[in-house]
Amino acid sequence: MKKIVNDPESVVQDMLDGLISAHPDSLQLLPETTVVVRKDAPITNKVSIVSGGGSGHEPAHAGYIGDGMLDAAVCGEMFTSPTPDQVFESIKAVDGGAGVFLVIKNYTGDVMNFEMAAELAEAEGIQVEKVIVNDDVAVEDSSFTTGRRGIAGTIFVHKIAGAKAAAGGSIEEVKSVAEKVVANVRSMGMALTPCTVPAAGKPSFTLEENEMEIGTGIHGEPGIERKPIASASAIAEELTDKILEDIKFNSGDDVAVMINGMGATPEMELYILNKKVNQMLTDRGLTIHKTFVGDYMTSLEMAGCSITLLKLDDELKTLLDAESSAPAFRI
Amino acid sequence: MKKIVNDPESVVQDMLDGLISAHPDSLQLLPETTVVVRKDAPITNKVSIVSGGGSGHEPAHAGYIGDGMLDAAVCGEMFTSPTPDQVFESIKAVDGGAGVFLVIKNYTGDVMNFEMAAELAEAEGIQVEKVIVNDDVAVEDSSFTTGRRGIAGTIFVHKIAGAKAAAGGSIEEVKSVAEKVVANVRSMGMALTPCTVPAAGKPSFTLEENEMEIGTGIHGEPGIERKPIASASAIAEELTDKILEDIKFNSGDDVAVMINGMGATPEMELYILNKKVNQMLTDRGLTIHKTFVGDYMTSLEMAGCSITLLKLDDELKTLLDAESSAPAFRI
Amino acid sequence: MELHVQDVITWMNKTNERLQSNKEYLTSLDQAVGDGDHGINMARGFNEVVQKIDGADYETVSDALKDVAMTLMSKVGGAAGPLYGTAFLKLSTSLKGKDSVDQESFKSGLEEALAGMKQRGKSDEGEKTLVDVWSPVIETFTNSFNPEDLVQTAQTAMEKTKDMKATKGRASYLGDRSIGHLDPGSVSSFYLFESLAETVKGGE
Amino acid sequence: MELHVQDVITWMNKTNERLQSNKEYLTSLDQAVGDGDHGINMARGFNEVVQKIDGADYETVSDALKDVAMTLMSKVGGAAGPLYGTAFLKLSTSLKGKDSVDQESFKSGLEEALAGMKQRGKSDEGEKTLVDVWSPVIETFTNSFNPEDLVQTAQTAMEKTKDMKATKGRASYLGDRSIGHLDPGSVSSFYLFESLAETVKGGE
Ligand SMILES: Nc1ncnc2c1ncn2[C@@H]1O[C@H](COP(=O)(O)OP(=O)(O)O)[C@@H](O)[C@H]1O
Ligand SMILES: Nc1ncnc2c1ncn2[C@@H]1O[C@H](COP(=O)(O)OP(=O)(O)O)[C@@H](O)[C@H]1O
Ligand SMILES: [Mg+2]
Ligand SMILES: [Mg+2]
Ligand SMILES: [Mg+2]
Ligand SMILES: [Mg+2]
Repeated sequence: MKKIVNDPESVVQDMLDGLISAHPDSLQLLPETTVVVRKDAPITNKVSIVSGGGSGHEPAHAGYIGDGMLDAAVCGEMFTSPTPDQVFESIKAVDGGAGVFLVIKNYTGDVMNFEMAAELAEAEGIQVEKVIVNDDVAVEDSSFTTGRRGIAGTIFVHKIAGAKAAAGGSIEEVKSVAEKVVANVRSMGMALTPCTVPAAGKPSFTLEENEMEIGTGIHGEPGIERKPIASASAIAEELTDKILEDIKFNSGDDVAVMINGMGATPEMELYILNKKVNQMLTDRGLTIHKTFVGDYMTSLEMAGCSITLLKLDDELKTLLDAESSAPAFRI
Repeated sequence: MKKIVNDPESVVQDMLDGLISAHPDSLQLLPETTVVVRKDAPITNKVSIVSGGGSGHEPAHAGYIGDGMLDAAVCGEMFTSPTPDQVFESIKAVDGGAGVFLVIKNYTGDVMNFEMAAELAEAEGIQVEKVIVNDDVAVEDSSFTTGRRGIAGTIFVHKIAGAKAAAGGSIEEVKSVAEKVVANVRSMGMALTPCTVPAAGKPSFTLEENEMEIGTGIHGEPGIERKPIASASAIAEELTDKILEDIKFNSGDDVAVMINGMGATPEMELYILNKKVNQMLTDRGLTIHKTFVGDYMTSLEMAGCSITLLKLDDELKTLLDAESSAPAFRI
Repeated sequence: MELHVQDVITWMNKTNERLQSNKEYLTSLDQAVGDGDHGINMARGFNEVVQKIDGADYETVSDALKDVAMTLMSKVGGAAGPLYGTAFLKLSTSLKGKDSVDQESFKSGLEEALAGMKQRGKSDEGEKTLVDVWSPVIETFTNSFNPEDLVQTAQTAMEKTKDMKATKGRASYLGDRSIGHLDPGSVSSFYLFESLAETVKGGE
Repeated sequence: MELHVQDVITWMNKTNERLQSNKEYLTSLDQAVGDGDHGINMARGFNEVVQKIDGADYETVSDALKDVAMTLMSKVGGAAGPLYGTAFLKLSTSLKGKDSVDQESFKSGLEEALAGMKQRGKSDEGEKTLVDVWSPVIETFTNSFNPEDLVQTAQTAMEKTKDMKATKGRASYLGDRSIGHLDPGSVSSFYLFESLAETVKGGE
């Protein structure tokens, strides 16, 4: 394990201390928690947006705190959903009277912990609504399973729900536009190498020197297929095709694209992927409204990528383009 | 070699195509070159800022093109300084009549190629000035050597020279403030793993599983010492101390900090480093004006980091804080 | 069988010991079908439980179990945290007011715990989760209760999860490929019941 | 010795062949003391040179060498590009107008080439660069010139760089640790002169 850490048991706390000291004017850590909250919270009469999950996906989620995006990020232990009391603290800290909206990635632990926190908050008279993001088409979506996972598409939910709230939207309006994003966003990822949780000390899986895995989750959950490393174009094609099988795009549709790095993939490779994705979408007659290339939802030092497509209507376009001061998603 | 590429020989061209298709409204590629230029160039009567160097350091340098920062980035082959004709093309494309300012990192190849381009431009009557960035304290600075290398501190030169030019500064004023940055900026890096140039197919060096190297360059140039991996705090201390030996800070001085990832280092580790750096500087009575944590000057998929400190006066503070629309350095 | 406050403390201590020494084993089970944190999370949580209740003064078994519940809820996280937290909270509520606990009241407490977990996890028997250990284990708390039976039942149930296909939790992403792996949560639940059996036996 | 346009083309072809087959070797030399691109850059550059001049029609040796210079300048990059580019440009300028070239005029051309490289690289003999090959090689172009001498001198000079300490170029960052490694640029220069010797020999 080659890592720049101190005590593997305290990586989350150390990271958060370093984060706050890098952004002392905009971020604060709630005392005795791992909850990062915008410094000027609560904002009276604005719906507040809270997200979070296990740590190890940086800049998700604390990097998305800012005007027009999140009000708080609840940071769990490494790859471990945060506990209800922490989520509850975040809700109390950001509630400005207009209610708190939770963006939850579809993992059993996240859903349970956030729901328990919502129950605690409602018991104290705070209005809470939520959306569950499930954009990962690598996983089958059926009523007999836990359904698709939430991965990089979550960033678009943060952005658009955040913009709606910043524009004065009610909690119902925020919920409704967030659900629209979830209905229209799909992602799929792949890995070239695994990653190592510091306290575990060894990689979550192994891949041969010439192997890649298609469909790997952002916590190193096994994917759907292992095979020899293909070219960037073939990878772009496989991931994009799988997304396009799942959600119908028509010629003329507007789309936002995210080419996300899993942590150790050079930006160069992400742009090489984007070349192909861009060609594929353009060939289908789609209008690419905006493209985001970078590390948005990572898996520690995993090498690999995910591709996300979001189908846009006029409302989503306006909200996606709205200003955001979040360090990891400045618009 | 685990990489998401097509033909290893065409990675730079493929990357640039993907970059332009991600930023079609703000960037353009000069025909038949690897020169990226802002779409609205040339800007009449503004001094234009050009930087560049070998590829493999993304987001350097094309990610720093934008209002208030660079006008063009000349992208060489992998880790290979671009040729004079390419630099010359960039100069011609951005010159708006107020002259062109070149930001050159101190490598023999970069200096020679950019100087030859400057000669070509001057022969055509374009006013060209330059600064040579040499912030890397891992290398001895003496008149018998090629001197210190230019690494992540270069981004501060881009930012501040770019802000001066955007504010209407003359080419002499831009040069003078750029020289002030160079005089006040110092960096030092380290590596946990090497990186592999796609066309070379094998890593530039090897490190044992428990080894790190202090002082490694951004092209995998050997550093000054190999030893067992130390804690994040010890690494932060070693790099920061080396910088502080080289440039004198007094209690009360203002400083900008950059904790730069080499490509494969999770943001989590960079923030853990920042915690310690922040403590050290605060303990010395320094005022941390701004902290930048992220991948700014990378070395493909190398794992490791560099730390940069820039001593600020009022002029530098104002220029550092000025707006920038560059995707990799939005302010 | 009769359970007193001190037994709860012993039970938790024994569970914690098993979790600490099997932390890496649980983590590697979770690496195979999940995200590799189950050992780390359970070890952290039960370490906190022991810190909290060992040496503390409780009036009733229910009070002690409530602290166990709240600690697990706030220190484990992931899927296991709310599930174990809910289980102990329901168990505590069900035993409220009782100074000591016999197998009958313990059994109905476990039934409420199981119902709570199922509701929280939207899960049922046969989905390759800790439910598949809790459910048969409860049936051993009859008048003829004996600790060996409890261990045997828990162990068999835990081992049976190996051949199941996961339809809940992170392992469900694997579909058929989850078959052949033990469910990490069932293994940690086995440690819990094995420790309970040992506690009860020692106390007899 | 007499050099015609066709000899220049043959020379470049032979150099290119050596560079292509030693691309990985040069790269590994540069990985040891630099950034590992010298083989890749030289192979790319001379491949372009051959594309450009092979089969082309030139009036004079100088014209052919000018195209070599411009191609190297715009296709090699790094430190080697401007250095080799400058060398061939100076050589071309010095031989301007001559239909064929004897050892005397070639020698003064090489002297100007070397001076140009030294000026461009702010470097001198003894700094562990290609200058350390060019400088002694030039001395072999006397009236008693013979190709074996040229190869021998170039090879010895190239091998001598191994024991030198680099004070210019990327290898200088290594200081004393540069000792014990061949200078990549000197090895590529050796290939260049070895190819020239072969060309001249074949043409005699
Ligand atoms: N929906 C569910 N119902 C019941 N038990 C579940 C459910 N989901 C997961 N589990 C149990 O939780 C265990 C995983 O716990 P843990 O690794 O701590 O959580 P996570 O999957 O969030 O990392 C599984 O082995 C399984 O026994
Ligand atoms: N200042 C200099 N003067 C003369 N030759 C130099 C100088 N700097 C470097 N060289 C030569 O260039 C070679 C390296 O070329 P190359 O690897 O292509 O460039 P880079 O170092 O930019 O990657 C060295 O081996 C050396 O022979
Ligand atoms: Mg987990
Ligand atoms: Mg180079
Ligand atoms: Mg787990
Ligand atoms: Mg080189």
